Amino acid sequence: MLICAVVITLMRNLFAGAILLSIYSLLASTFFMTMDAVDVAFTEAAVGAGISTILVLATLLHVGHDTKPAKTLRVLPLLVTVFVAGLLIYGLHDMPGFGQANNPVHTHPIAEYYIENSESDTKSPNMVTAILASYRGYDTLGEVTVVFTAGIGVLLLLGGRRKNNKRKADPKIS
Amino acid sequence: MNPVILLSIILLTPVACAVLVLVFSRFANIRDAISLISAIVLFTAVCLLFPFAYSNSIELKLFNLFPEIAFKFRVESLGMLFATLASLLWIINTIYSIGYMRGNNEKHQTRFYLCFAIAISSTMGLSMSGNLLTLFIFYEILTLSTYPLVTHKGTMAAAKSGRVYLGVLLGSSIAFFLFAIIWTWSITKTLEFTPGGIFSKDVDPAALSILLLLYVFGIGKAAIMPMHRWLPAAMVAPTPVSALLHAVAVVKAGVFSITKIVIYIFSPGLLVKIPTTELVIYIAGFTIIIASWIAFKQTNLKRMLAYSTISQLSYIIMAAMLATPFAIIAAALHIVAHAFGKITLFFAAGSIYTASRKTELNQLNGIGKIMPWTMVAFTIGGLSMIGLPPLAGFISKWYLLMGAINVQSWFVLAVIIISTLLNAGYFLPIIYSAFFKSPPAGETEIKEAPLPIVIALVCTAGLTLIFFFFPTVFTTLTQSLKGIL
Amino acid sequence: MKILGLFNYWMVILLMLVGLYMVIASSNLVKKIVGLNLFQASVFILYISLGKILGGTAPIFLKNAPDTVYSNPLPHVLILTAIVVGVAMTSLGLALIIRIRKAYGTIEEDEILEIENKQQ
Amino acid sequence: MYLAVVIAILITMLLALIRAIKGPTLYDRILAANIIGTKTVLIIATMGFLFGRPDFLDIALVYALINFIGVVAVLKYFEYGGFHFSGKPNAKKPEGKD
Amino acid sequence: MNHHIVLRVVAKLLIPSILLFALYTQFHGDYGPGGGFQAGVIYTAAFILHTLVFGLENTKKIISPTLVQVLSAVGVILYASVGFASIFLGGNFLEYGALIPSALPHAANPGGQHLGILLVELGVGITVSSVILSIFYNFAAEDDSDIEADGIPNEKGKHE
Amino acid sequence: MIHKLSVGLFLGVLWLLLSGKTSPLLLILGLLSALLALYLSLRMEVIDKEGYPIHLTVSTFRFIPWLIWKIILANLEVCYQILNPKARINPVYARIKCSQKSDLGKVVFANCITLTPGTISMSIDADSIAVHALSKAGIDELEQGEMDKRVTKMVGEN
Amino acid sequence: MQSHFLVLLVAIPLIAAPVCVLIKSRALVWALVSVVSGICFLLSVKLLILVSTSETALTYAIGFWDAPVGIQYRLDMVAAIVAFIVSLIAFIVALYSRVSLKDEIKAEKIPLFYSAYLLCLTGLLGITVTGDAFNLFVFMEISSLASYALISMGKNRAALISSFRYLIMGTIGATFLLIGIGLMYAHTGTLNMTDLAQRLPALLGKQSVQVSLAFIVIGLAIKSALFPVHIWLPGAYTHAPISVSAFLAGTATKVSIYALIRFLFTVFDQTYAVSKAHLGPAFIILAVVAMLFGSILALKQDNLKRMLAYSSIAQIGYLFLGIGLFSVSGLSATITHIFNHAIIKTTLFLVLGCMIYKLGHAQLSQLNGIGKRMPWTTAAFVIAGLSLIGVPLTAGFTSKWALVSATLEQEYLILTALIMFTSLLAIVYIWRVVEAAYFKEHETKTTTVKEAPLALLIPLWMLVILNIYFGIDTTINIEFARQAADSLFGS
Amino acid sequence: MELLFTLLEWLCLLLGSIFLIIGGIGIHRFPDLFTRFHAASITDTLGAGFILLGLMIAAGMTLVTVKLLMILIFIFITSPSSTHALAKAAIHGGLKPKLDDQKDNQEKPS
Repeated sequence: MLICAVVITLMRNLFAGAILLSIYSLLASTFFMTMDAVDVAFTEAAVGAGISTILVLATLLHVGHDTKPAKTLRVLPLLVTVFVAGLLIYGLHDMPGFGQANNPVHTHPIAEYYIENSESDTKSPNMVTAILASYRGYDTLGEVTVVFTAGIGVLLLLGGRRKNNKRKADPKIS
Repeated sequence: MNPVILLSIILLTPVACAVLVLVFSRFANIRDAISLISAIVLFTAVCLLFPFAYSNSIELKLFNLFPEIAFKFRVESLGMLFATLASLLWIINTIYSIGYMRGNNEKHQTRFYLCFAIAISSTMGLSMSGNLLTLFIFYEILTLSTYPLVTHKGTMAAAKSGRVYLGVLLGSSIAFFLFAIIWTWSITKTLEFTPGGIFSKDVDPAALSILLLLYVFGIGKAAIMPMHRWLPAAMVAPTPVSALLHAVAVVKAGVFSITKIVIYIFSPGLLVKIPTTELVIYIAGFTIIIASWIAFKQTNLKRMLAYSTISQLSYIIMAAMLATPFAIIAAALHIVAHAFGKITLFFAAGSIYTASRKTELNQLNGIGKIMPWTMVAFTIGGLSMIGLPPLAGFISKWYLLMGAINVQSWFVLAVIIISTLLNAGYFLPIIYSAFFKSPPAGETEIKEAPLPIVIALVCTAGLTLIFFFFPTVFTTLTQSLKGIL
Repeated sequence: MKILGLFNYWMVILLMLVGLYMVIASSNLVKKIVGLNLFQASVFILYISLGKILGGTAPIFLKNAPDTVYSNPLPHVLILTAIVVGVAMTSLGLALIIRIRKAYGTIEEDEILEIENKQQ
Repeated sequence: MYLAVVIAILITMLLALIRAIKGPTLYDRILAANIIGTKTVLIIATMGFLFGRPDFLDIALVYALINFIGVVAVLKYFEYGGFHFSGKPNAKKPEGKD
Repeated sequence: MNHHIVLRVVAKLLIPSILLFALYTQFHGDYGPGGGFQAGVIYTAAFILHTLVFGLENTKKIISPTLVQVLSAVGVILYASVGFASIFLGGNFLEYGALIPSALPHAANPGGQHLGILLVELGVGITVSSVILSIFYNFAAEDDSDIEADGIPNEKGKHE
Repeated sequence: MIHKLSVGLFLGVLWLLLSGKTSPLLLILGLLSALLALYLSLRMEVIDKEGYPIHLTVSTFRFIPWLIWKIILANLEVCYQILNPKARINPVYARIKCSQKSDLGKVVFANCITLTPGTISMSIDADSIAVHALSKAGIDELEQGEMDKRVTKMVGEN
Repeated sequence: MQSHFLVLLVAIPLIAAPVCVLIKSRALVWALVSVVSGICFLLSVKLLILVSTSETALTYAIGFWDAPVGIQYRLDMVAAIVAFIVSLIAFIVALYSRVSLKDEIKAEKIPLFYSAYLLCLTGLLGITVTGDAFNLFVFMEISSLASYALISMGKNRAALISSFRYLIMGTIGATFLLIGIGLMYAHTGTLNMTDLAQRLPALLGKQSVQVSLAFIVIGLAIKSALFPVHIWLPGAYTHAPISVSAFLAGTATKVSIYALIRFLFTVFDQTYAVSKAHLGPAFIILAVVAMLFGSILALKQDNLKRMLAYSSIAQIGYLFLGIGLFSVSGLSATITHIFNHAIIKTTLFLVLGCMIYKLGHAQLSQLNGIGKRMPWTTAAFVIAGLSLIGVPLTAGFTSKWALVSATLEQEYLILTALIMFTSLLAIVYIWRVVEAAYFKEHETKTTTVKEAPLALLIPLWMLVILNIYFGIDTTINIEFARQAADSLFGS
Repeated sequence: MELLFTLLEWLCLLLGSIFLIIGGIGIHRFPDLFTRFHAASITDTLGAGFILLGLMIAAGMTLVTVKLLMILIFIFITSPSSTHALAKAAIHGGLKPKLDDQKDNQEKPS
């Protein structure tokens, strides 16, 4: 997976990048499976491997798929990255151990609450759905709104292009 | 009449005037009449309020600007002095303006009267303000409302001068004055003008030193060097504006603020303990000498008067900084005396301009014969500036000398003497050439200025004289200051 | 299992860095978006790793197994939302790219900058 | 045993991944992606059994589906340079190559 | 893509099943993995497949962009109005327990909860599928007006 | 009409198989879902004999075992090719006649060719299929035409 | 019904947004948006009153699930103030936009535009009232996505690239926030802010908790355009349609700063942030650089929109300065300035909108003499400009006052001097405009530009009057801000 | 009986794994795209087939088996289709299969 990511970075051809992105998503969702996050895996598969790839491809149709030859390693981005890396590694060593049942994430009463009560509260054995739609239904409303916003945005940007494509033809000097 | 109502009338009359001027902008006569009438109303109200000035207890609190700081007014002697002065001179200045503006066919007359009225209203607010913040607010309004007056001519030169004017005044006030006010507030948690000052004994003298400097330089209107640059620049304005700025509203607002801060914020007793007071005195003295010297070298009449003003203002600052009772009274009186004298001089300059379009000193030969009223008034004003009896300038200078001798400040004494000499050096030649040199040929068509101008001129010249003979009106007020001290 | 835990987090970090570097360093706008996707995906992995209990199972209630240990469902929910947000962002970004390409004729950031500077 | 299968699938995926990265042609990459896709289907199905939760097969189904559509989309892209044609392949010159 | 026989036949074979599968995912979110979002995506996948095989114009005939736009709004409105409905029925916002009147306190009304979840997921599904479809329509639209850049040559490179 | 109904029925059964739940709510939803899917499919015009060859069901069952057998054989052969380090790979490209008339038939044939490792169909023309094979043997076998015949028979075109 | 106000504040624009898409008529959509934003404004006023009279924060359990289980809405004084200002600005800009959009957006896209506008509003209000860390992220994304779309609607093609830059930066910021929230969650197992606040103090020694704070701060700093990560802002504000610039300048960055305040003061222990994380000095340094940098660049601009954008960067410096002081008065200064600056900047942008509407541009070099042609518009600019400088009796003065007294309280004299200095720079750049407008002769006599239509002037002057009103009646921007700061420190 | 099924299951899974890996090797061993298709198809057919069969045996007569069967059918339908489409696209894209006699130019961009 990591290799995949690195290669995407180096890949000059955007198209290959897109395919690798889809592979990357598939791997990620496999990983989610192993982490018991089935719903997430489901979504990642549908979104990452499916929708995202198709959208990237559609974009490439419009924009062509070659990048300019990669420049030498850029310093500023590298510095930023190194800084973030430093932060993360600094924080790494006292992260709660992976998968331990006594991690705060699992011992907090809400975790237990969800696990114990969601079935009786909502008649829905899938706790993820119960939380998603009921306990944290408001987040999901937000999520739907985000999707809707994206739709509106794309419509605003690309809708009705054919009729009025000359609008941008004469950019004003700013 | 209820003093609070009177106070409200004082504050509102100029505002009402401004509104009405705007409403009747199309009808020049009505507009001018309104200006004149409101000036008279204002002066009457101020006079009526006079008896209450001593009690120092008349308050008008409007609302809280900040939770702990109110927007409020309070009548006290020094403010009363300033208000009387300003309202009195407004009447005269209005008369003069009518003559001047019509005589020169100036554009934008409505804007002129409007801004004038706003400037006066902020002057009233400034003089009656009950705490430092209120004072600051009116100070800023005054700056902004006089800006259009300075740039009245609308030429590039006017715009440039206006930029200097605004830059120095607004800049210094926001950068230093406001800073000082907030600092004061953060130390004392009050900004009330309190007899005896608001700083407690244990305030760090270093902080106070800086504060004092911030105040002195932050009040750019007082034109202490190097904050003086706006004043000569503002000379592009029409003469009534110069008269108002240089004699009544703006510069006096500056020194008035300083005096008021010295008395009610620092208190003279504390002031002498502050190390930088001495420094300010030196700077003021320096300003007096330098400005007089520059005035001496000027060839343009109005610029000469401007530098003269700068030096005279520093008298007041210096007097205030000496912080003895005599000196404080000297400061207060000099505000008045200089106002009368200088306004006369400017009126005269405007009169000459209106009548003959002359602005340079070397053009004035023999003009005294053509315009006798004007030049007599000019002579009276000039002599008052020098400080000769029986004119107003003498009284204030006298008090100042007394104050300086009291604290045995030889520096101040020396400054006063040198500057008096310099004053004489640049006023007397003018008077001489005006009366005793013969006018150049072919200037026979020049006549005396229009009647309103002459009336105003004579009035102020008369006031300069009267002040010497009947100073009680003002000295009683200043005596009550002594009680506070 | 400390090692596996570390492994997970290390992977998250490395992916994150690769993604971040790609976003900042690449001049091509599409690559930026792809980089953002990688970057976000790494955060998803972080969250999901948090929710895992070793020996636990997916948080779908089993009727006849009262003692089952379930992994924590909450991070899953959060990440579902985050994925959706990510795809919304991607689509909007790509739409922008299409428009940029039409307006400027290129999708290389430095070229666009050049054009802009020329205009000014 | 399931674990062994999973590992076997992983090895296959790894091999395919290498192919995807090496290329050399784009079609090799697509092929590799396709292989990885189907292998993912298998791995998920197997993992369902490994974890004792065989009811995750829906996901596997989705994968198979998405994978197929993805590959079709990619091919469209290459063959026609667009998703919008209805005519013959050569009616419009694909932008992707020349 | 009428000449691409294999794809055409296979697509015809698959599309109805995909649609059904999407709906299955939609309604079985409570029981297993799945739910509105995933269902929406799969649902759209069917349409995308249709587009790929039969062409964009044909797909647009089946479900017009306007309808898609309307549906995307309808989904959000459905979700939000479940929230408002529960306010009007005396609960808090999104308190599904209030949806079905019962003597029990709202929190202990799993029936209402279930109904709420179902409706809400439906809203999600409708929005997601229609939004993604609308995005796809817009992305895939043929756009011959093409590059209007000022003088920048359209660099078409070769792929590897 | 019967065709459509049977597709609808197929969808319904598919639902049941996927769901496995029998609560009334879900059954109703299933019915609705099947109808919706059917309706949309009809609008998409994907339901016809070509798309849903329900009529072939029976013959398919006879065909599949044979196909599977073929696949296994072919697989082993290719495996041998892969694993034998000395094996020379001589790919061949040829056109194979096909006797099916309907597109469906051709598709099935092409897919069967592809499905058996060692041969892949590259494109379909009016009466032939271009095939790429790993070795000559694969082509030879196809040219014998057994698969062609069986497919034709299955789709019921002769 | 009153108990539901809290959620209605967000839910009403949320449900109205899709409705916009369904309506074809432009006038109707506009009416709907105005009414909805008006309702939000009224709600926020009511809520502000409720909060100011109640002892504790208002809470609302969405779905009736109690706090840590479900998502909780929580409105305290700060939130109420921010919600008030956001909805106020949204309302006024909505009123204004009907005419100003005519030239900027194609007619058929207007419903979509308004939909995005409402979504942006929803997001911003959602951020202010939520009491749940993750919910904050979600709503932040709603508002961000909507604003990317809105910005890209600018006429100039540079709007696209600006919007894209914003999208990249914004998403990085949001993802950082997400990482931060994730790390916090890893240590506490909860997302509710109150709950987090109870659990975090014990964990502050952990390095990963510190890292989470760092990520949240960096992420929100990006969103709020603090100095080194401000690069998205000038382009975005310059090229967006004017109502969008006005709306975003007034609200978006402010709300991000609000979120930062939330995290620093409610969720984390503020004493920790000062003593251990050294955030105070860091903020102060960056803020100072931002102030200088923004003001100096603003001086150089000819495009007034860009000038205002740089001025915004400087003002954001002020806001961070207030936070960086980590004192009650510093914080209350920030809140005051959030409030005031929102009003001021929106007014200024709306003025530019009037000019653009009539002239087609807002280039300083071509504005000579505009004061006589468009007296009301220019007068509005003068008043708002004075407010920006900090002249008394305008709203800007109160914030300058608060800020300076906060710096003085801790005796950071240099900071005070810097604030004063940047105010001077503000005088210069505002006065350049005033001078051109009033004191320069217009170049071509033939231009017969007239005053902007009333439909633009009325909303504009509403704001101008508020500018003065809040300079005089300081109940909200000083007293309430003080209360808010007190309660944040008390908690 | 139980044992038999288990054994059968294991056998299937084992065979499947072996085929998978062989296929994986194949895509590296084979020289060009078109030959690689053959290797890929091994993994898709027998590899996937055996594994799914093994799982079906493990699941017994339940709905799970049905689903596995569906997956199997699905793969068997889609996999050749996509391979076919891919091959076609490759040809269209100008790739020539490397036949016996054209060893040295495996790629010819059109």
